[in-house]
Parts: sequence; structure tokens; C-alpha cells
Amino acid sequence: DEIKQFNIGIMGGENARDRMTSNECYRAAIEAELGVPVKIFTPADYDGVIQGLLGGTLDMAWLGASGYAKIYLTDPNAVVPVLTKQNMDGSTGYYAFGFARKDSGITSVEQAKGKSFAFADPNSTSGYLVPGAELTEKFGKLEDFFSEVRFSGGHEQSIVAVANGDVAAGVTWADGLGEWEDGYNSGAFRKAADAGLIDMNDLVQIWQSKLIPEGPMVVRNVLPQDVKDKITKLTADLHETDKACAYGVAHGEAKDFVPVTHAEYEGVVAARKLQESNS
Amino acid sequence: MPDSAIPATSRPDMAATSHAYFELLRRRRLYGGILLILFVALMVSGFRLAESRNAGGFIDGLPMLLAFPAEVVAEAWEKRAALPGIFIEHFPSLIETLNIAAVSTLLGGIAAMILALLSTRGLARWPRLTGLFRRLMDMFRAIPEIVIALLLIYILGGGPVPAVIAISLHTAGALGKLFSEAAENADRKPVEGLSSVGATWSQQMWLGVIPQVAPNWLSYALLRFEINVRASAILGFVGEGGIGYDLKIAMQWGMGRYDQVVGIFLLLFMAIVLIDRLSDHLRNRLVKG
Amino acid sequence: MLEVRNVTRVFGSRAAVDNISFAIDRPAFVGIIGRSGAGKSTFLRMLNRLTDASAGQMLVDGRDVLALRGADRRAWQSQCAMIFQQFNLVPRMDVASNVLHGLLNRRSTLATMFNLWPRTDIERALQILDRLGIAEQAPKRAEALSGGQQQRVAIARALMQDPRIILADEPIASLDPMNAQIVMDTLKRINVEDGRMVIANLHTLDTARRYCDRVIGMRDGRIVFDGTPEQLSTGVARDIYGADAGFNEAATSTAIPTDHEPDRSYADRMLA
Amino acid sequence: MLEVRNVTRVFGSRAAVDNISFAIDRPAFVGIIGRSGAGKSTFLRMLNRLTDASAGQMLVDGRDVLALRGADRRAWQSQCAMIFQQFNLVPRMDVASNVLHGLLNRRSTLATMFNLWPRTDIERALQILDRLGIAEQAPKRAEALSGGQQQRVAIARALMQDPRIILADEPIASLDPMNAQIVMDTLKRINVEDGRMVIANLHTLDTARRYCDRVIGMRDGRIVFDGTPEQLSTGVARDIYGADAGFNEAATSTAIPTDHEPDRSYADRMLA
Amino acid sequence: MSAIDLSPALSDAVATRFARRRLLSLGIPALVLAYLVYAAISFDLAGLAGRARMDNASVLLSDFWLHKTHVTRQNRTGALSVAIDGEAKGTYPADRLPDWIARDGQTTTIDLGDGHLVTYLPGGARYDVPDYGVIDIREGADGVQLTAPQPLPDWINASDTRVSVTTDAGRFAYTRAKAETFRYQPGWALFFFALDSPFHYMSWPQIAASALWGDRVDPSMPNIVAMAQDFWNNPMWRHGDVIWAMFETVLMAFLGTFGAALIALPLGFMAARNMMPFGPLRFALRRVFDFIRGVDGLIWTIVLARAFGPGPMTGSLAIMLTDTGSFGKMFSEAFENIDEKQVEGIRSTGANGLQRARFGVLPQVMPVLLSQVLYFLESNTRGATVIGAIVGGGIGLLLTQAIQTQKDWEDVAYYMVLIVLTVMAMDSLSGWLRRKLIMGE
Ligand SMILES: Nc1ncnc2c1ncn2[C@@H]1O[C@H](COP(=O)(O)OP(=O)(O)OP(=O)(O)O)[C@@H](O)[C@H]1O
Ligand SMILES: Nc1ncnc2c1ncn2[C@@H]1O[C@H](COP(=O)(O)OP(=O)(O)OP(=O)(O)O)[C@@H](O)[C@H]1O
Ligand SMILES: [Mg+2]
Ligand SMILES: [Mg+2]
Repeated sequence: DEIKQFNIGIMGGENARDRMTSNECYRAAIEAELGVPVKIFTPADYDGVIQGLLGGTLDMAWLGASGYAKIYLTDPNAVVPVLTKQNMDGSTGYYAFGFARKDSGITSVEQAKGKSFAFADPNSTSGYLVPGAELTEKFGKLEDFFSEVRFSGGHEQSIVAVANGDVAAGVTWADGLGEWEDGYNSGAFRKAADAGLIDMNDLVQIWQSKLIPEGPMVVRNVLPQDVKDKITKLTADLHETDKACAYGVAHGEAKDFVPVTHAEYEGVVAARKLQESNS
Repeated sequence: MPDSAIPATSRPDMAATSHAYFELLRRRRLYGGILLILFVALMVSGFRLAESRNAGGFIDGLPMLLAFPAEVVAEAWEKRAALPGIFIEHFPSLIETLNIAAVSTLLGGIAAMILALLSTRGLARWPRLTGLFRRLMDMFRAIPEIVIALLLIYILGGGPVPAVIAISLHTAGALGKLFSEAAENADRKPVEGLSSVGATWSQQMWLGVIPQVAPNWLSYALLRFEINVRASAILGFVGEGGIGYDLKIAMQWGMGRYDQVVGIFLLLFMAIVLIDRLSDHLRNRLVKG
Repeated sequence: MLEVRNVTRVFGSRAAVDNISFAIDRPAFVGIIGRSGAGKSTFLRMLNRLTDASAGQMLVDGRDVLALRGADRRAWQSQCAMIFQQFNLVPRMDVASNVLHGLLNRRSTLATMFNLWPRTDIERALQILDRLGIAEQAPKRAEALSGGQQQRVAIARALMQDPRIILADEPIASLDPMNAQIVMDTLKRINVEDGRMVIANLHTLDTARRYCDRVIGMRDGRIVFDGTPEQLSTGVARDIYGADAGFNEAATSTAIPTDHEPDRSYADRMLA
Repeated sequence: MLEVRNVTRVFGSRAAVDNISFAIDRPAFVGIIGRSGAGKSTFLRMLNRLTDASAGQMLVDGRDVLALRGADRRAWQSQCAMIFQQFNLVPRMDVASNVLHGLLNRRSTLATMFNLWPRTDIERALQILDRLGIAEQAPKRAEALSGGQQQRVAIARALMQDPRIILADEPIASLDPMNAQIVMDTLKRINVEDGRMVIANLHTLDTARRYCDRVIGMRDGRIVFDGTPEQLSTGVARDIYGADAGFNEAATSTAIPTDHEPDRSYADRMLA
Repeated sequence: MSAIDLSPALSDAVATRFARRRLLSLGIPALVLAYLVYAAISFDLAGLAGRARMDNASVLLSDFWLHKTHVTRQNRTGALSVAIDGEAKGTYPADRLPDWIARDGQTTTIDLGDGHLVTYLPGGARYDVPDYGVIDIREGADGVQLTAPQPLPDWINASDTRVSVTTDAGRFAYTRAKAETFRYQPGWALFFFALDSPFHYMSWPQIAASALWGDRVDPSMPNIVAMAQDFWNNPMWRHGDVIWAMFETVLMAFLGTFGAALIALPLGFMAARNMMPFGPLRFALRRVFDFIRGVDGLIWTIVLARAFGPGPMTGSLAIMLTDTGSFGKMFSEAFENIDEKQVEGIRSTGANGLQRARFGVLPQVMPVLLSQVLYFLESNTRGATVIGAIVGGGIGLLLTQAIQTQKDWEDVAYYMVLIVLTVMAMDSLSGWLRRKLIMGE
């Protein structure tokens, strides 16, 4: 059957206006390919995109691994993962980094004991799920280990909160490639440093997680197969056809978009199931 | 009995009267019709525009309306045994939310009293500045609480204080306008009487105006408190403390913590309904005497 | 024409109207007098079906109007116009619209909801207003009129109903003597000229004596007098009002005391 | 004591009080008469500093009270009590509190706002109320009192101020003749017994004749008469009121027409 | 004053009353004060004073009306870019740099004003700070080397990978990758025309002249149209999007409020004691009103988002739902307070239920209902801002996100001004409508 329009959901991380701008070329390309109106929606938090996908009002979105796990756990048949981002070094994953202000004297998570700690967003993989699970495993219940565990609302907010001294330490994501002073090659540090929000000199790294799989691009399961194929192909070829556009879609430099299946995310789904019980 | 039983004893100016009335009627129908068509057109085209800019359509969405609540309630029902525990766990947050509302209603109410008296024609301390105070109240009212709160979080860090300041400012503006309208209708004679004995402005207001308007003002303030409880919960939702924050965290996690969502929601809802009832009752008593 | 048979209305445990019966066989001007709480209003309201009766029948041309339900009841109400002490107009609507409300039962609901009246109806409303001497007030809001004028609008609404019976519940109690006289004269003229039956609750004896063909006296829900105005002696009045020997009839009077001429001539001018 | 020099007050382009001058050298009972709009109220309000003058001086013991500002002005107001036609009490507060308001200028603002009155003040207020015959009303709300009682509360408030001058702006215009007499008698007594100057606007000639030592007649903002009550002939009155030859003095009278005795004895009893 | 003997009972009674009142008038403020003190403690007001960051406040205040220009050199390639707020769309074309930047071969001189001079040299940079001296940076083999008058003041932050300098005139940072200078200047940069518009390079009189009689810049359209287009599509400020978003917000409020009023009118009738004889339905309706009113619009937004997805319709439906609860309650109360006489007058003519409602009830409650609806319209415009932030639409989304990223403060100021103006406009509009529709029928 035919589709009458195609809606893309874009997750938070930058301000809405910038999200619209950096994805405009992508939107236009899809519109040309599918021949139906394509719209971009930029809800204020992860949950808006997830609800849209679950309810069937959004047809496609780039998700974090945790967001995908949440959808999968709610309704395994709602969406399929099709593509993920391949980094410059060929890896398809990234890391969560714990960090603190340099002048706070904190250099490891142990030293942050009894101080306040910021996660990004409860639905964020690198901003909460994975670091939350790993740290809990190592230090026990985090609410007891730290004086206060708080959700800043997003990666950008976590970085700013730590840089401002509102919280003693926090986590955010980066690819772990390149130099700390530049905020690594890509990730939340790089964005914040490029934007002049922070000076990387002021921050130190205190912890690094295991490799976290990049979030998938998902499409809604009930879409006609040819639509799914067209979108997948267009996106997979984006780095070859329009480099600048791919930069915007990938939130920075990346090598390519490569196919992915549900199997890659079983670990994250399991982590999420685990977190659920010890809430 | 036929109509013709009424004798046609029209006076000569009857034709003119009748003509004038029909003319009036025509004009009134024309304006009424235009207004009606305009309103319907605005509503219909507005709705279609909103629908076209929405991700999902209205008709397509209707069958899904209950999907989310059903999901939530089903899970909460399964874990219903945990509810009392959830109530107890989140009760301190509820108290914080209520405290934010109460403090901002108090502070905003006091500011509103002063602003209202300063901007009421005939009572103002500095009659030339009434316009200024009015615009000030308009500004306070126009800025959404959430904006002030988010700005203040940046300066003051999280916590209840930004919420208190934000809600207080808004309350000062909103109540100030209502207070000043009530004061405008107050009887001026007592004020003049007090003025004639050499009373200061504050004495004139405190003894001459406030006793007159107190029941009305109190009733408005109670209504505002009710509104502020909601506002304070909502501010929690966008990043302050209180029960709204707890609700957001649980809600964002989604499946697996829906029991928390329902528990927190019920707690908040019961508090709101209780306050609503109480303030309704008190207000009725205040205004009726 | 109208036959009332053993009609009773009980409120709680008290009977406001207590088993009354009487018959009226021609379009007379009937006055009902009695002190406050005697049941006068309740009786009129039952006849107009604003209040339900507890028992009894009221036959109009042989049909029991108390038994009517739904649309039949409303059809009866439209034939039996009611005039209230407080006028009961819609104050925010104009006078002509208020008069047109008399037709609500006869026109389609949809058209009336949008205030769409046929031109002939409007013309008739204006004619009736003209007959009552207030045609120039037609475009004004009802609330902008004086009490006497408002009561005449209420009468116009009643006439618009083209009713068989006009019921008037203390129509002049809220009016000053001048206006009271105009209103009573109007009712009398309608009674005489159109031949419509008028039943009016009155709270003063002299008005009853002056305008009525027949007077019914009520006390505590019962009929204690039924006769011509001439039969209404002070003794009977004492009986009706339950007053002691100190009863002074003048105390209930609202008539303009002395010289009636200027008022009457004014009223005639107004009604010409 | 009081000397008024070329005082003028202009509203818009009209002079409500137009260059008036006079002097009063002893605590007399002065009446100001004149028709509505003559400028009587405006004059009193200027003296009490409720309204600002456009030009001129009012000297009290040599000091120009029109030039006072801020706290000085309020201090002067506290020495110059004002009684209003509509009493201007705080209706929702009790009588005793209203009387205590006379002290507002002498006690600290904060203390008065928290209702902290010394017991001696309260007792003095009660004594004054007692002197005016309404001590039992002390705990009642002012609005619960009759007009005459309220005016006496207003006088009590004035006495509480322990003023040098009492101004009364048509103090009896809203009262019935009975109460009017009591109030005027009270003012007269205060004038005679306490030796306080009283200046009263009056709208009836007979009251002025009966109570005043000196009468000032105003017309269109100017003083057109200044003399003793005895000099106040009907001709002069016509002049003041700008009336034509058909002027009937009785039309302005509010006195109780015939037998004054019972009222007077009642008033005496009340004031005993 | 003659001392007349008062009845002691009376004087005591009055004194007691005063004592009681005194207790009350001191007690209530004392209670309020005590509560505020408790709140201050429980809100940790003392701790807040320590946490408050007044430097953030000054950043915020100045960023409301300042803009900064980034002058960046990629040290490896030597490429220079001058961009307002560091954004690609604010980048000056290489041949039209602002006049305070001078290029001479490999050397770039940046005049920050007040004698502050930054110079990018091959393999390093220099910053002349008046009253301090010259800060000199050289790239060495093992990082960046700093030469500057000792001791180093705290406004210079140096490590061997990075040097940054912050002065009143601007900010300067040097790493191996790039040299960057920020110059702060007052005003909202590029507010009317962005750098890609020819009108940016004109002064106001020139713009006026070109609009009226100048040669066409774009031959296909008059200059005034081109100006409007350039303004509307300004890539920095995106006025078009912002105005649309504002409009979307007002639209949500309008649809929500009036939609709710239309639904609540019949429901209100059914919930009024004197209109609805069937008690259980009335009771049920009232509880439904209580429920949807008690659940805030925000929660409804989230519930509805599943069914309708993000967008303005979802927002307006959420407002509609909440307000149906409020209006249902308020309308039914208004119906219960009507003057029954009018209804009875209409009833006595044989009118049916609809007609009684239309003529007996509506004319008298209309002014009350209308003024309530208009009051809500104004406050919903504000509420729609918040709902839009959640549901992904309207000015609220732009605003909250601009605040949360904590750098686009000039945008925040812009949105706030727009919102305040719009709400005030709605306020006067509803006041005007109220006067117009209620005073004169
Ligand atoms: N709706 C009602 N509910 C209860 N009692 C009622 C009601 N209507 C009337 N009554 C009572 O019925 C009795 C008769 O009332 P009704 O109004 O018929 O008297 P009335 O003769 O018209 O008196 P009035 O001159 O005061 O209008 C009174 O005792 C009244 O209190
Ligand atoms: N506040 C004001 N603004 C404008 N005009 C005023 C004001 N107060 C008084 N006037 C005018 O000044 C004139 C004198 O008024 P004033 O009240 O002094 O008269 P009066 O002799 O007290 O009359 P009355 O017997 O009616 O009280 C009147 O024409 C009045 O309209
Ligand atoms: Mg009656
Ligand atoms: Mg006067």
C-alpha cells in the first residue's frame, strides 16, 4: 500500500533550530526519493520520538541504543533497526566517559564518592544506561555511593553542569579517538568545545566505559518494503553522495552508515531489563 | 381566535418605526452572520492547519487514544501491591511541591497587594506612576513561569528557589491585576475619612481599603494557590525538584516503571483534587459572608 | 369553557391548593384574591402547567389539560399565556424579540435557535406593540424599559401567543399606581375587545372590584368566596384575608387616591 | 485664630472658590451656606488639606497651613477634624476602632497597623462615645448603626483628634430631622463646652440661624454675605441662593415642623 | 474632658476585644513569617547563596544583547574564517571581512579595541594587552610555548597543549590545531540581513533608498520584495520559522480554548443542577470534569502524543481537554446561578428544552461565559508555550531548547520578547473583545 507522508523524528542534543537546519538536506533528499511530503519533528526529549514511533506517527528515527531497547521492550514489532554509524576508525561503537573539573582534584570515580553526579537522560544509553549499569556493578547502589544522582536532561547540560561546578562529576559520550584537549574526534565534548561552551583544559577524564554500540536508525515495521529499502539505500549512500549532509545527519564526522541487526543490541536490551528491576 | 382580531389601528409613524426596526434587524443579522462565518472558518482552517503540521492525523489517531493509558494502567495493576510504598517514597517530594506553591503564593500575593494599591486609580501613592506599575504587572503576567525558571536554574542551579521566584513573579502579576480591579470598586469614603485625620498612605490603605477588599482578595489568592500547585508540579517536570521531577523520571523510563508513574500521578492528583475542594469550600464561605 | 375539578397541590405535607372546584363558562375577567400564601400563584401555575398538580382535573372544552404530556403540554401552554409579577422577560434581548418568543411553540426549533423569524411574524409583533402603545420601544433592550413598559411587553408576548386564556399573576404588584392602571386597563380591553378569558391574581380588593366580572377568594388553599364584585363586602374581605376587626381596607389599596381623571386621560391617550 | 487670605481653587477653567478672604478671631460656631456648587465643600476640604488650593493663604495663629507638606500637613490635619455628610467611617470595623482612628497621626504607623492601641487610648475613646451617648455601641460594626449614630461616631473620631477646629461638611444632610437635631446639638455643645471652633457647611437657613454665631453666605465661589444670623433676612437669603421672588424659605427647611419639645427632651436624655 | 463613669463591664469587654484582635494581627504575620523561615530552611536558602553563580548571571545578561565574532585560524592549513557566533551561516566571505581585521599575507591583525591587539603569525600568535604587556605564543616540538610577563595573572589559563586569555575586550585561545579570538560587540548581529544578503552591506539610508528607487539587486523582483525575502529567510535568526512557531503557539491556544468552550457548553448544561434532572449523569459529569482538570495539560500532552504524534494538533487537543474540564465546571456553575424568572417566562409560552436554553439561559450567561473564555485564551497562550516545548512545536520548543543549550542567549531574549509581546497583545485583544461583545450586544 501507499504512504501519504513520511515523518522523521530527530532526537535532542542540539537546539531545535539547529537540528532542523542540519537535517534539512536529508529531508529534501528523502522527499525527492519517496515523492511524498517529508517532515522533521524535533520533540524536546527522547520520549517524544519513542512515543511517535510506537504510536506510528513517526516513520523513522535515529535512536540511541537504549531508546531502541525501550521500544523493543514495549513492542518488539514496532520498528526494525537498519543502519548504524561507522566511525572514522571503522568501529561502530563509542564510549561513555566520566569527567570532572580539573580544579576539583577528582581524578577517579572513587574520589567522587559522596559528591554529586550527573547522568544525562534516563533514556540515554551512554548518558545513563550503560554507565549506570557498570558503575552500579562496581560501586553498589549509586544513590548511596554519591551524595546526589541527578539527570541533567541531556549530554550538553551534563557537560555544562560539571564545567559550572553545579555537580562534581558526570558522564557523557565520545568516540574516544583523537585528543582529550580537542574533546576527542566526535561526541558531546567535541560539540561543546567547538561551540565555545567549555574549555577542555578545565576538565579531566575520570572513567571510561566498555564499548557501547552506536544507536540504530530504525524504520517502522509496517512500512511498505520498498519504502524501507529506498530509505535505507539513500542513507547508506549518503556519505558517498553528499558528504556535508552526512556530517549533519551523523552529528559530526563519520566514515559511513552500515547495516545493523537487532542481535547487536541484545546486550543493551538486557542491561535495560536489569536496570528496570533495581530502580 | 384569528389574528385579524387585532384591529389595525396603526398610527401614522408606525411605518417608519417598523422600517427602522427591520433595518436594525438586517444589520444585526449581517454582523452576526459575518461573525459566525468568520469564527467557523477560523476554527476549521485552524484545525486543518494544525493537523497538517502534526505528525499523526486526527482520525488515524483516535483508535490509538487509549493505547498508552492502557499500557500504563495494565502494568500498574499488575504491581498494585507496590503502590503504598510508592506513595510513601514520594510523599516528601509532594510536600516540596506544595511548599513551593504556598511560598510563591504568599510572596507573590504580598507583592500583588502592594502593586495593586500602587496602580489603582484614586488610591495610588504616586498617581503619576500608576501606568508604570500596571505595565510591570502585565510583564510579570506575560512571561511564562517556565522561562524564568529555566533562566534562573542557569544562575542559581537547580532546586526549588528558581521555581519559587518564577511562580511568585507570575503570581504578583496575575493577582495584582485582580486585586487592583477589586480595589477599584472599593468605597473611597473611609479612605477620605482617614486622610482627614492625618493618616499616612499606608494607614489609609491598611485601615481603609484592605478591610473592604480582604474577602475578595483572599478568595482570589486561594484560587491562585490552587493554580500554583499545578504550576509547581509542572516546573518540576521541566527540571526543578518536587513531585513533577519524580514523575518525569519515571515517565521517561517508560515500561517497567509504570507502577511508579501511576503511583506518583495518583498522589499528585489526589493532592490537587483535595486542595481544589478545600479552596472551593473556603472561597464560597468567604464570598458569601 | 374552563372547569376545575377537585384540584389539589401538596408541597411537602402542606396543601398549597386544597381540593378546589369551580367552572367558568364564558370569556370573563376573573379575579382571584387572597392573602400571601393562599395558593393563588400555585393555581395559575398549575393551569399553565408550570407546576404539576397533585390531584384533580382542569377541563378546557372538555379536555383535561393537567393530563397533557410533552408536545401536547407545550401546545396547551402556547394557548394559555401567562403574565408574571416580575414580567419574566429576557432583559438582554430587544423588545420585539421578546414579543416574538410568544411564537416559540409554533415555529421550527432550528429557525428560532438562530433567531430567524418570518417577516410577517415580526410585523405582527410590531402591530401588537403598537396596539399597546410601545411600538417605538421595539429595538430597545427590554431591561432599558420602565416597569410599566416591561409589563406591557409581557402582555404583548402573551397576545403574540394568540391565546384562549390569559393568566396574570399579580401583574401590577411591582408597578406604581400610574402604570398599574395602564396595565389593568390594557388587560380589560383585551378581555372585552378580543373576547379572551383573563384570570388575574390580584392583591388589592379595589382593583378586583373595579375590573373583574367575577371574583374568587382563596384562603389557605381553599375557595372561600366566589361571586360578583358587588357581593364583596368588607365582612367577606375580612374573611378572605383572615383579618381581625381592625382590618382597614385602605391598607391594601394601591389605587391613586383622589382625582383619577388626568391619569385616565393619559392612559387613554397612550392606548388610543 | 483663622485668617483666610485671597484663597482660590480652580477646577479646569472654573473657579470653585474664587478669591475669598475673611477672619475668625475666636472659637465661634461658623455656618457656611450657599446652594449646591457654591464652593462650600471645596473651601472646607482646602482647610483640611484634602484638596490643594490654587492660590492664597490660610493662616492659623499666623502659620499658613496651605503651605504645609508631608508630615507637617498630616500633623495639621490631625489638629483640624473633619466631619462628612456620608460619615466616611470604615464600615467593616467596630465603632471603638473608628474612634481610635482619630489618633492615627499621633501613634506610630507600625503600631496602629497591628492594632496596638494603649489601653488609655481605648478608655478615652469609650469616654468620648459615652459623652455622645453611644458607648454601648462600641463593640458593634460601624455599618450596623443608624445614620445618626454613625454621624455621632464620626464626631467622636473628631473629638478623639482633640482638634483646634472642627470642620463639618453638611453633617446633617443625610439624616432625618430627629437625628439631625441631635447631631447639631452635639456640635453646639462641643463648641460651647470645649471651646473648639466649629465651621459647618449647612444647606438650610433655619439650622444656620438656630446654631451659628456667624454665618457666611457663598455663591459661585464668592462670599456674598458675612454677618450674624440676625442679619440673615429673606432678601439676603434670596441673594445667596440666587432665587427669584417666588423663593420660599420653607422649601430648604429640614426642621421638624411643629412641636419641638419631645425631640428636644429626647436629645437631652441622649446627651445627658 | 469630663470623666464620666463608664460601666466597667463595657470597658473591659471592649478592652478584651482589642486584646484578641491584637493577638490576631500579630499572630497571623508571625505565623506567615515562621512558615517562610521553615521554607527557607527546607529550600536550603543558605546553601543556595553559596551555589549561586553571579558570573553566569552577567554572562546571561550581556549575551542577551551582545554578539561575538569568532576569528579562527586552522594552524595546520593556515585557513582563516571569521564567523559570527562561530556558525557556518554567519561566516564572512573572505573578501568582505569586517574592518577591524587586517590580513597581510600570513599575518592577520585583529583589533579588539581599547588598544587590545591580537596578531596571528606564522607558527604562533601575539596578544598586546595594554597595561600588561605582550603575550607571545610559539609552537614548539613539544607543544605550545608561552612567553608573557611573570607572574601569570589568573586571566591567562595555560598548559602545554593550550593557552587561553580572557580580557574585557575579548577572548583568545591557542591550541596546536587552531588559534581563535572572540570579539564581543553589542547588538543582535545580522538580525535583519545575514551576510549572504546584499542588503547587509548597506547602511539604513542606503537600504531605504534602494527599497524606494534603487536598481534591482535581483532582476526578477523589486528590492523591497527581495528585502522581505532576505529578512524572512535570514539563516541566522530564521525569522520565518520563529514567526511560524509563534503562530503555531497562538493557534494551539485558540483551537484549544474555543474548541473546549464549544464542547463544554452542552456538557455544562448537562452538569447543572437546574438543567439536568437526572442526578447520576450530573454527578458522573462533574467527576469527569474534576478528573480532566486535575490531570494537567502537560500529562494529557504526553498521553495524546502516543496517538497523534508530535505537532501542534496534539498540543491543541491537550489544551482542549484540560479546558473542557475547567469550562465544564465554570459553565455549569454559571448555569446554576441564573435568574429562573427568564426561563419560566419562556417556558410559559410552550417552548421546548432547546428553546428554553437558547432564550431563557444563554442571553443571561453569555457575558459571563465569554469573559471566562477570553480570559483563558490569554492564559493559554502562555500555557501553549510550555505544552509546545513537550510536544515539539511552537515557540516553546525553540525557547526551552535555546535555554537548555545555554549559549544562544540572544535567541532566548528574542523569543522572550516575542512571547511577552504576543501575550500582551492577546491580553489587549481579549480585553477589547470583552468590552465590545459584552458591553454592547
Ligand atoms: N415550589 C414550592 N415549594 C414548596 N412550597 C411552595 C412552592 N411554591 C409555593 N409553595 C407554598 O405554597 C403556598 C402557596 O403559595 P402561593 O405562591 O401559591 O401563594 P400566593 O397566594 O400566590 O401568595 P403570594 O401572594 O405571596 O404570591 C405557600 O405556603 C408557599 O410557601
Ligand atoms: N474634584 C473636582 N473636580 C472638578 N470639579 C470639582 C471638583 N470638586 C468640586 N468641583 C466643582 O467645584 C464647584 C464647587 O463644588 P463644591 O463641592 O465645593 O460645592 P458645594 O457648595 O459643596 O456644593 P454641594 O452643596 O453640592 O456640596 C462645583 O461646580 C463642582 O462641580
Ligand atoms: Mg403568588
Ligand atoms: Mg458640598
